[in-house]
Order: sequence, then structure tokens, then C-alpha cells
Amino acid sequence: MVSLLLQGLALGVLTGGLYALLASGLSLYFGVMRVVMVAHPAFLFLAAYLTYTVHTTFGVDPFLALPVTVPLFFALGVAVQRLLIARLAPENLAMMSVLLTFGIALTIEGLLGTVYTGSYKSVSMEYATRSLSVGGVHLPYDKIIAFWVAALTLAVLFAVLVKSRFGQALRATIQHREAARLVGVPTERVAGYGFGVGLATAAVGGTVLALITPFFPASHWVWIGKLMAIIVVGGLGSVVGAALAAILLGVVEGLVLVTVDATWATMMFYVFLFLALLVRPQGLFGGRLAHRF
Amino acid sequence: MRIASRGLPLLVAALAIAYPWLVPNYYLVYAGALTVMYAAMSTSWNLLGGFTGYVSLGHSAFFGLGAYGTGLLVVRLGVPWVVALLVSAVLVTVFAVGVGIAAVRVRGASFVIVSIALVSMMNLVVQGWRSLTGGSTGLQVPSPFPGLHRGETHMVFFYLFLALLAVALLCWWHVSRSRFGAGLRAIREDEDKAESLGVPTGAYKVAAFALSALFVALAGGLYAVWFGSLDPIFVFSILIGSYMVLMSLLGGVRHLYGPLLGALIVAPAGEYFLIALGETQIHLTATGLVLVLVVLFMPDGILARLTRRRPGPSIPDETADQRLQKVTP
Amino acid sequence: KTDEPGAAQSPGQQQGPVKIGISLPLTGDFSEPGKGIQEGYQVWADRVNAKGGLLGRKVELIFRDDASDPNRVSSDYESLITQDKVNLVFGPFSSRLVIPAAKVAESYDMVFVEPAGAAAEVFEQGFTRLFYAAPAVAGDHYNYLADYLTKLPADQRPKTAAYASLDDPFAQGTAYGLRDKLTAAGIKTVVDEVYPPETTDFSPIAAKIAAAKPDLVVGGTQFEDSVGLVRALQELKVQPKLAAFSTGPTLAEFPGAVKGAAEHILSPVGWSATASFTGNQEMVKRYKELFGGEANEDAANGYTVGQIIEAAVTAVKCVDPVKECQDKLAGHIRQSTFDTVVGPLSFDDKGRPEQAHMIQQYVDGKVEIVLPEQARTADLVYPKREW
Amino acid sequence: MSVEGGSLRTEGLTKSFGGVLAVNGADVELRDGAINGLIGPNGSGKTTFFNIVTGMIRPDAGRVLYRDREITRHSPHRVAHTGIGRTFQLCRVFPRMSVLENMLVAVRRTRLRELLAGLRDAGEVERARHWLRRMGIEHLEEAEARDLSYGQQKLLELAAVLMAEPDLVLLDEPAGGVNPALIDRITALVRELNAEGRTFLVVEHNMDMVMGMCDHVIVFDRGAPIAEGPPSSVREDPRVLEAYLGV
Amino acid sequence: MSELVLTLDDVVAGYGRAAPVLRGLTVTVRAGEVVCLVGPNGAGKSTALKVASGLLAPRSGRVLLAGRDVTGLSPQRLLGLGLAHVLQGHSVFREMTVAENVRLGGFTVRDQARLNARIEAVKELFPVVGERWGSLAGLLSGGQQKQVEFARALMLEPSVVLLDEPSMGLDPRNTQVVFDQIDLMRRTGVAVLLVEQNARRALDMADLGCVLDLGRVHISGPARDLAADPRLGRLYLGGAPAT
Ligand SMILES: Nc1ncnc2c1ncn2[C@@H]1O[C@H](COP(=O)(O)OP(=O)(O)OP(=O)(O)O)[C@@H](O)[C@H]1O
Ligand SMILES: Nc1ncnc2c1ncn2[C@@H]1O[C@H](COP(=O)(O)OP(=O)(O)OP(=O)(O)O)[C@@H](O)[C@H]1O
Ligand SMILES: [Mg+2]
Ligand SMILES: [Mg+2]
Repeated sequence: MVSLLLQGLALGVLTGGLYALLASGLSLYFGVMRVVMVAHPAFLFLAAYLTYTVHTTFGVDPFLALPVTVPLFFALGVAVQRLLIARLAPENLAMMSVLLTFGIALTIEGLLGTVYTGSYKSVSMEYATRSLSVGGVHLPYDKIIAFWVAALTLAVLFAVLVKSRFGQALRATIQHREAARLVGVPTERVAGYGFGVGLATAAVGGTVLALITPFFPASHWVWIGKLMAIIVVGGLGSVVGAALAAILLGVVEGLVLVTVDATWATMMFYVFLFLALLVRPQGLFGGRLAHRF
Repeated sequence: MRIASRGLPLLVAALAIAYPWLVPNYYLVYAGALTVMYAAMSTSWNLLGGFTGYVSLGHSAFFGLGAYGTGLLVVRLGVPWVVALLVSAVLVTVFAVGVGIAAVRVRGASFVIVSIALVSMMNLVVQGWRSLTGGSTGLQVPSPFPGLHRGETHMVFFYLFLALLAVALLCWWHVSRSRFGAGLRAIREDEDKAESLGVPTGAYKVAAFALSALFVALAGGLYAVWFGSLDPIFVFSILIGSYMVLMSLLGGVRHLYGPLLGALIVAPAGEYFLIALGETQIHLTATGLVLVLVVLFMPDGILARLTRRRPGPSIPDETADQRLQKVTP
Repeated sequence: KTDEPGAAQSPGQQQGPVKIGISLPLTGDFSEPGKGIQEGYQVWADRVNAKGGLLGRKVELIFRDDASDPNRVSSDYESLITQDKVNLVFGPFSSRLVIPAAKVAESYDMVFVEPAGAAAEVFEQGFTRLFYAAPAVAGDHYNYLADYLTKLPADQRPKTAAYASLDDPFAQGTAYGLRDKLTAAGIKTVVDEVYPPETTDFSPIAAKIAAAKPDLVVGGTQFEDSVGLVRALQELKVQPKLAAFSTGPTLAEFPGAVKGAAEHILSPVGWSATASFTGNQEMVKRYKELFGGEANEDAANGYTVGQIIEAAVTAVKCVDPVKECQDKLAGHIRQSTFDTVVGPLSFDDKGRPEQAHMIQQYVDGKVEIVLPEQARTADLVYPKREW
Repeated sequence: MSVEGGSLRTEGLTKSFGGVLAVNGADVELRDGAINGLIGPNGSGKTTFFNIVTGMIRPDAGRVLYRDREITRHSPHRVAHTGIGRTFQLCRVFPRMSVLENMLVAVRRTRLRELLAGLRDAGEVERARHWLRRMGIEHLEEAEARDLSYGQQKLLELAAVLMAEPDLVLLDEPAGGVNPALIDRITALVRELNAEGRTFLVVEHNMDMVMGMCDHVIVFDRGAPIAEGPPSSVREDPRVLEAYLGV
Repeated sequence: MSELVLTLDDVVAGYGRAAPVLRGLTVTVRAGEVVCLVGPNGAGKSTALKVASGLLAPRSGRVLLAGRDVTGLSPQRLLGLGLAHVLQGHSVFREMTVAENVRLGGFTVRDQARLNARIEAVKELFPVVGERWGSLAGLLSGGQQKQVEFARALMLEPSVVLLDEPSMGLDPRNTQVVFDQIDLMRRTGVAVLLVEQNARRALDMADLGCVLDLGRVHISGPARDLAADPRLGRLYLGGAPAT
């Protein structure tokens, strides 16, 4: 029993890392841009399919698709922001963006289904089926890789957002566009790049997903609820909070899975969501700014 | 103008009542009933979304609960269907009050997310609670009118849904011109300000949430006895919830007939896309693009486009010189 | 209304082509098996028409897409029957859709032969015109394997078994069918997991199985989860003596998706391309001509539906969408035995087929039929190689 | 205790945000039926004091009493129902509602029947028009609030607060950003309403307005009153000179 | 006569499709001069500043900076040419720290040493900036935010400054600091276009006053003369002239 729990814990931490990566883009859009991006999981799977194509046509390691997908997604993100999101009225950006991105998600799903058909695709590598054993606990290599890729991506993201000039300009742009323009920030370009960075994380996440799970065009629906729950529990908009919540929920899920069952494990995401709402509506780690009167 | 605005709804109502007798076959009655069901649901969605601006993508949770509640009461307890329908709607409303208390604590985007979570959660519960609900094998509800053949059943339900739609419209209209409605709109505009003016925002929001859940639950209950098979994945689907939102937005959330108009457009259009482009999944893309276009170009809906824009405040025409003259001693 | 029950048939309907209405998931999650069944139907229609049709009338198939939505499947059959006034309907895909579809058909008195509704519940709704055109219902899919295992000498017989099943009536049905028989034979159940369809991470389930160290791992799966489970078991170094999964391994993508791990995995299969049942080789050939690839089980199931209807129509000599004729068809199907590409089929009074599925195994990278004796192309390998 | 002491009284009100002591044991007592001024340097806790009194922020310690009834920790709408109305430092109206609707929302009603009754009750509409007339914005009654200029929105906000007929009106910088000509008008109005029996508490940095209008001035510094009295004496108070008027 | 610095020439501007707010506005500000715009609420004062700083493109008319036509240039470009604008109302970056806010004021300044020197100077002027250096700007009181905003604007050393009600919400001490700074700017040769509702005070220190009403400059002239005009007083400046 103890070893089972340890195993659950270890898997939970690794999976949590993956969740953190997948949710990071979401909380970036939200935290920095007030956009609820329902289409993020759809983009994840778009990236997974592209990785699949690169992998099958050139027979290379899926991670070698990243030099293609990351810049591509960055450009795509810039385009989406400049052409679509930027046109939404700021008064109800949060809500309209839900519907807009919902439409985008459907569009992507339809295109994927048309191009790749509805059947399952998967990318399997030799190393992805082996595991590292530490004292009776098995750590699958694919999950370890996913975890480190996630950690690395998040570190880069954090550095970019919090430390860099670009990150400051981005946050300034979102908080007060006119004021940002007046201190010399090229706001339109910056907002576009911000969205691009978010989608670039989707490119990385998609590649990792492709490596560890089979997928089909409608797969993204499954992820929306989970990822959204993570960013609410973490505190909408806090990239760090989302990462912590992701690990927390990953561990809870892992432990519940090995002790109870899968239904309850998935349920945990929503239980935590509602608990967070009742106890701390601003999220466990977020909500630094109360409303001023 | 006045006659048009009074007469049009009457004409539409008359057409709606005559519809089942005008169409050549029962399939169209069936399709009509489905459209009216959607219209009723999006109108009741609009009781929350239109007034308070709280966008719920998860109203299918109440649809599903209403359906399962009714179905379970009929199947497991042998309650007559009308009683089951009402009892389950009341139970769902009570449940919605509970959920509402937690859910309306968050605003804007978080609320959307919570509503999505609600559907997923209900789906898990109903799917997992196999002994009660039948789980993934679904629940089969016997037809309430064994004596009628299928087409006649469609006719009956067409009118039942029409009645529900009428009640929902009436309710929306009544709320829209009441103090309660004004309070809800104030919440949409500025919650803290509303609160400081003495509007108990929490109670109002929960009331609106529950009211809108009530009608959706009734629609779900009717659906259960009409349709007869319930499957958790499909009644608790985010898509059904999004349809309510899409229809309301398309028609215009600030208008009584907005969601109705939206339903009359979206339901047949969805059918059309499926038939015209159904060979591949490109029809999803078509739906998605329509949604994107609506959001981009008609964020206030068709009716807002049609009705003329409010005139701005009158700019005083006198010149500053004239003003100066007036104060000259 | 033109579709009032008992409304007079337009004279055109007595001649003209025989219209058959079908709703299938041509898009969405199940579009792949949906396509397979559609192709099976088309191969059948092609063959019948080449022979001169049904009762001398050409067969015309009318397909509708239901995107796996029960609402749509109902409207599809509703409109096919009332608007298109089809002579016959064929069933849709997936257990979840068969019940709502059969309800419509039943209420319009149409015979309903279906290729994919194996779950036990389908047959408990009191349908009088529903028949499942495959060798066995879900619970019986593993019958041969259960026989094989229980007949093994005591020292070789597995002692413990772990079950993991998707929360889906069909997938669960298969796994539980085997579980019940093995439990009765004294093989202990050490893990019994059900996971919801949205599960994507199977490692924790595999961890549970790993902790129980079972001799036997049985998955009530579809494709995605079978792959996920196999990979997770492999990663967590679970090495059972035998592993069986429903549906997933029968698809062509499976070996690629799990890489080398497919070897010696078992699964129940209702049809084999090499079997010599009535019309089977002809179907395989025609399929290749029409669609250019290898036929699969889904196509075979579609084809089987056609074969049954064809035999019934020929026997009762009517094909009208009216109660008398449909009653006659149903009556005939209930009493007769049909020679089909999946073997001889007969039905009980609830429409359940009374035969059994074969068991396939990956042997040296190839799919071989290992059970039952009479269809065998290779010997069952037990215990399996490590993955 | 008698009402005579004052309508609003706080005892040891304290609130800190993280390390910042915004309100620090404030004991404040308002003159009933007077125009009370509240002045103090930026960040001295005036707005926070308002927020605590109106229930928008929960105090860490201390009590708020209104007419000797404790209203500490009451939710904002309950406070509003006891007869306290307020405006915001940055003016807030309901932007996409018409001016008249903005007014009608403010009517205080609790009974269900009244809530479900029609909004445009003739009597209420008449009352709303009355207030709008007094603010000089009656011609804008059908305009959406967001189309109003800043000063007009300020007047609307004030009118809406008065619509609820509060006995105690808290104004947070009513003159901020308002044209001086309008300030005179607001001052006159406040005086007039005060004469009708309403009590006011006005936060303001415009000293001319405060000194010219208020009967009683309370000076805040670092979250607590440091001086109070009639304007003339406060103006001379060395502590006030040091903390606030400066220079 | 000093060099002509900023000119709005016959500007017509408005929002969306609505009627124009500015209907032929002409204003000129020279180096070393404070021009004060006064006028009723909604007259278009803020709009005029937005046109000048490039936030709003005029429908017709020109904006000239040092003799050069800069109509329609972006705020960044204008900033590069030495024009800074402090917005009306609260425009701090609420969810960034005071430090980040102030530093962002020098977003275009590459010279770190100069930036740090100015930060020190600003902390001196507004103690609260130093005291609350690490806290989120959105959590400050209204007046404190205003101070941060002004501090942010001081990070640059512009040659033309547009100030939109810089004293709103400030206590007397801070108001004095702000007016002192404006005076200091003037003395260092900066051109200042000031919008103030604290009109008497502003006109007191300004060189030139313009009364803006209904989208045009209605009266302009030496600031002291305007302040002394009783008719203008009644209509725009309120109360009795300050003594
Ligand atoms: N973003 C906007 N969209 C539409 N109309 C606007 C906008 N901003 C201002 N207006 C309108 O333009 C007119 C002038 O506004 P402006 O802000 O320039 O006035 P102002 O002179 O600065 O007034 P105040 O002293 O109140 O700040 C007003 O009638 C206002 O309603
Ligand atoms: N939500 C909050 N979180 C952290 N600190 C806060 C919060 N609200 C206020 N403060 C701090 O409390 C102190 C008092 O603020 P308050 O807004 O009450 O001042 P004020 O007297 O209204 O000032 P002003 O005249 O500038 O409006 C300030 O130092 C402010 O920074
Ligand atoms: Mg304040
Ligand atoms: Mg202004």
C-alpha cells in the first residue's frame, strides 16, 4: 500500500508538471490579457497533429518538430490577437473572448477532422515506453521528459514575463493601454507578441502530449474543464499560482486514482474548484488585487 | 411602426400555433419541437445572461438534471410524469440555489469556467452513479402517451414546448420591466455600485440563476419524457450549453425576442451545415466561423443591429458667446 | 399528414428502387468505425445490385450523418422514415445510439437489424424488431477465451486477474462477461477499475495493477485507452502472463501506436478476413475493388446486416414500409438461421445472436486467429512474451 | 444613549492591509444634521473609512454604530437600507443604462411584491425627475449614462444616491475633476439638502469648498482623527497645519 | 520671442461616428510657457490633449511640433520627439508595483544612470513613492496613485508636457509639489499645456489661459486677465476670485 501511494505520488507530481505546462498558456492569456482562451486545448492538439506529421514524414524525433511549431504558433498567436481578439470591445472582453475562442476551437477541430480524419493518431518513441525505477517506484521516461520540458518552459516564461522589458511592457499594455502608449510602449505589437508567447507554449505542450497520449480531433474537449479548473484554483491570471495548483491537483489526482477510482480522481478537479470558490474566490495563490472602491 | 411592433409578435405566435398543421410531415413537427425547445432554453438562459451579464456555458447541467430527475422519478418511483416534471424542476431549482451561492461569488471569466466545470461534474456524477442512473448505458423513460403514435406525440410536445417558451418569454418580459430586473442590470454594469445603492446583489444573482435554471430544467424534463432515452454524455454536453449562448448572442441578449430569433436561425442553420457539409468535419469549422463572425461583427446581436441606435445626448446648440451673454449682469 | 400511419402508399413506392435509410457517425469521434460500416453496407448493395437487386428492384442506400449524437440519430431515422419513406432501415453505430434509433424504428413498425449494439441493455428494452447482426453480444465476446483458460491444467491456470474498463456499455460488457466466467472458475479478481471516457492518463491505473501483480490483465477498452493502458503497463513493468483488450487491438493503427508491445495481445474479434464463411471471400475481394484497402470488422458487420435482410426479403417476398410486411420480415429473421460472412447466425427472442466471437492474437507481429479450434490460424501463445 | 450625540459613531475602527495601517483605531462621531467635513492627507484612510462604514471592507477591529445600532460588518446593501448613501472617489454610474434607469435602480425597496412591480412607477419617476431637475440634468433623462461628461456623471451619481433618500450621505471628493462653476452648484445643493435635515460627511481636498460649506470638520492623519471642530478653528490648528495644509 | 513649440491648428476631432467634440480648435504653446486650458466638463479639454499626443487622430486640422507636421504620428514617435502626456483620471498600471510603474515611465530611456538619478529625485518629491516602492500601485489610495502617475511622467525629460488635471485628488501639500514642478519645468524651458479644474490656482501660475467651450477656444489671453474677468468667473471659474 505504501509503495502504491508513493507510486501515485510520484506519478502525480510528474503529471502535475505536464498540467502546469498545458495551463501556463491559459493563465498567461488570462492574467496578462483578460482573455479566456477556450481554444487553447484545441491549439495543443493542432500542435500534436503537426508534430505527428513532422514525425511521420521525416521520421525524426517529435521534439525536432519544435523548431517548426514554436515559431509557427508564435506567428499564429500574433495573428489571432491582431486580427480577432484586438477587435473585441474592451468592456466585456472576458466574456466575448470565451465565445470567440470557442468558435476558434470548433474551427480547428473541424479542420483537423477534415485533414487528418477522425481516427486516432499517436507518436510513439522507443524511449517513451521505458521507465526509471527508484526504490520500487517506476518513473516513466516520457513523463520525466514532459516534466522537465514543462519546468524549462515555465522558467523561460516566468523570466520573460516578470523580468524582461517585454514582459513589463506587456503587463502595462493590458492594464492601461493608453498610459502604456504614452510611456512609449508599442502596445499593439506587444499585445500580439504576448498572445504569440501563449500559443508558443501550446506548441511545446502539444508535442509533449503527442508523445504521451493518442489523440483525435475532438480530444481537446476533455482538457478544457481540467485546465480551466487548474487556473481558477491557482488564481486566475497568476502563472505561478497555476503551476502550483497544477502540481497540487496532479498529486491529488494521482493519489485518488491509486486509492479510489478514476471518476473520483477527475471529480477532484471540480471539487477543488468549488472549494476554492467557497474559501478563496480569488484562487488559492492568486487574487493579489482586491477591487478598489 | 407601433402596429408592426405589436402585430408582428401576434402574427408569429399565430404561425407558431398553426405550424404543426401547416407542415407536410411529422418529421418537420419533430424538428419544430426541437427548435422551440432550444428557443425556450435560450430564453431562460437569457434570464441570467442577458440581465446580469454572467455568461454560463454550463446551463446544460440543469437541462441534464431536469431530464434525469424527471426520468428517475418516473422510472424508479413510478411517479406520474407531470408530477415528476414539476418535482424535478423544483429540486433542480433548489440545487441551482446552492450552486449559485458558490458560483456567483466569482465574476466574469471565472464564472464561465465554473459553469463549464459544473457540467463536467454532473456528467461524472450521473455517469458514475450507475446503480441509480444506469450510468453510461443510459436511462430509458417510457412514453407518457402510449396511446398516441409517434407523430402525435411530437405534436403534443411541440405545444408543450411552445407553452414553456411562452412562459419563459413572459417571465423575461416581466422581469425586464420590474425593479428586480433593473437591479440585475445594475449588477451587470457595476456590482459594487449596485450593492452600495442597496441592491442585495448576492440574493439577486442567485435568484436569477435559479429562475433561469428552473425553465431549463423544465425543458430538460419534457425532453426526457418526449425523447425517452437519456445518455449522460449527451445531455450534459457543453455544446448544448453553448448553443443557448450562441442563440441568445446572435439574436441579442438585451431583447425579449433575441434568443428566440437566434434559435430560429441557429437550429435550422446547424441542420443545413450538417446536411450540406456533413461528409467531413468541415461543418464544425463552418459553425465555428459563424460564431467568430457573430462575435466580431454583431456583439450585441441581430436585433440590436436592426433597432436604431440610441440618440446621443443632445449637444447644446447655443454658442459660448450666447452663454456669455446670458450671464452678463 | 403524408406519413400518417396507415396512409396509402404512393404507387411509385411499390416499384422503383428499394430505399434503405441509415444514420451513421460519419463525422466526430466515431467517424472511423462509422465509415467502416458504411463501406460494408455499400459493398453489400453493390453486390446485390450486380445480381439484379432485391426482388428485382435496385437497392438505394440513403446515409445520414449523426455525429454520434443521440438526438441526431433519432431525427435522422425520423426523417428517413417519414420524409424519404424508405423501405427499410439499417442500424447505426455504437451501443449508445442503437437504443434511441431502435425506438424510432419500433414506433414506425420497421425491422431494425443493426451492426453495432452489443450491450446487454439493448436487448432489455422490449424491442420486437431488433436484431444484432454479429456473432455474440458483448458479454459473450470472450467466451472462447474463458473456456480455454478454465480448461487449462490447474498448475498453469492463472490465479489472479485485473480488469480495467472504459465506462461504456459495450466495452464494459466485454470485460465483465469474461470476469464473471473466470470468477466462477475460481480466478481471483484483484483489480476492478472503471474509468470515464475522458481519462487520458493511465499510469495510476497501471500502478494499481502493478501493485496487485496479476497473472491476467483484461481491458474493456476502445482504441485510445487500450493504447494508453498498454503503454502505462509497460512503463510500470507489469508483466502479466496474458493480456486481452477489446476493440483496440483489432484496429490497424494499434501495433504502430504501442510499438513493439502488441506481441501476444489477445482480443475478441467477430470476423476474420481469412475465414471461409458464406460470401466472405467475395466480400473481401469486392471491398478491395471498391475501396482499395483491406476490409475490416466494421465493414464485415455492415455487410452481415445486408446479408440477413437480403435473405429475409427473398424469403417473405415483400419489402414495403408497412406493418404487415415488416412483421413478416421480423418473424422470419427470428426463426431462421442465416449464413453470413461472420458465420451462421441465429437470434433468440430478444434479438440476441447466439454464437460467439473468435479470439485473435498478435503472433510474430501478425494478427492470427487462435480460438476456437475450427477457425484457428495459429496456436495461442501462453504465457505471453514480456513487453 | 440618546441620539443627540450623533448619527454615526465609530469606536476603535482598525484596518490594515498587509503592513499598511490604513485606519488606526479611529473614534469618529458625526454631528447629526450637520455638514461634516473629513479632510486629511493622501493615504490617510478616508476612503477606507468610508468603505468600512458602508460595509465594503471588513474592519480588523472596532465598531460602527448608526443611531446607536451596530452596523459593523453588515453587507453594503444592508447598510444602504439603514439609510446611509455614498458616492465613490472615482465616480461610478451604470454606463449602459439610461439616466432615468440609473435613478430608479436606486429606489430602496425590499418587499418581493415591490420588487416585481413595474419599474416605472409614476410616483418614482416623478421623484427621479425632481432630483435630476435639481442637478440641472433633467434634459438628459433618456441618454445612456456613458454618454455624459465627467461632471454630469458626478451629478448623476449624487442624484442617484439622493433618490434612495438616505439620512446620512457620504460624499468622496464630490469636487474632484468638476468644473468650479459646478462645484458652486453642488455646494448650494448640499446646503439645501442639509437644511431639509440630511446629515453629510464630505471628503474633499478643495479647501475653499470644505471651509465654506462644512459646519464641522474632522481631520484624519494616518488612519485616525487628529483634530476636529468648526472650520475656522481647524484651519488654525497647528497639528492640522503640519499634517495637512502644510507648507 | 521664443521658438514655437506645439500648435494645434484648426483641429476637428471626435469619437467614433458621433458628432465632433473639437470643432476647429487652435492652441499654441511656446517653450518656457505654461498654457492653461479651462472649461466646463465635457468641453473637450482632454480630447484636445489626446489629439496633441497622438492618442486620437483628428478628423481635420494639423498638429505641429517644433514647426514640423506631426498629425497622425503614434504616441511613441511623439514621445521620441520629446512630447509627454499625463492622462486624466487614474492611469497607473494597477497590477504592477510602484517601482515597475515608475521605471516604466522611463521605458524609452536607455541611460540607466540617468534613470536612477531621476528615481531618487522623484522619491524625494513624493515620499509615498519610496515608502510604497514594492506594493502594487492599484492598492494605493486615490491621491497616492495620482502621485505615482506624476512621478512616472517625471521620468522623462520632455520638451513639451501635456498635463490633464494633475492636481485632482491631491491634498494641498502634494498639489503644491505638482505646481512647483510645473513651475520648475517652465523655468527649464519646457512647454506646458495644462488642463485644470482647479482653475483659479492654475491661472494664477500660468502665462496664458484659454477658455475652451463647445469644442473651440472661446477666449484666450494672459492668464491673470482671464481670472479677473467676472463674467468668465461666473460661467467657468466659480466662486469669487481668489484673494
Ligand atoms: N472615449 C470616448 N468615446 C466617446 N465619447 C467620448 C469619449 N471620451 C469623451 N467623450 C465625449 O467627448 C466630449 C468631451 O470629452 P473630454 O473628455 O474631452 O471633456 P473634458 O473637457 O476633458 O471634460 P472633463 O473636465 O469632464 O474632463 C464629452 O461629451 C464626452 O462625452
Ligand atoms: N486594498 C488595499 N490594499 C492595500 N493597501 C490599501 C488598500 N486600500 C487602501 N490601502 C492603503 O491604505 C491607506 C489609506 O488609503 P485610503 O484610500 O483610505 O486613503 P485616502 O485617505 O482616501 O487618500 P486619498 O486622499 O488619496 O484618496 C493608503 O496608504 C493605501 O495605500
Ligand atoms: Mg480616497
Ligand atoms: Mg477631461
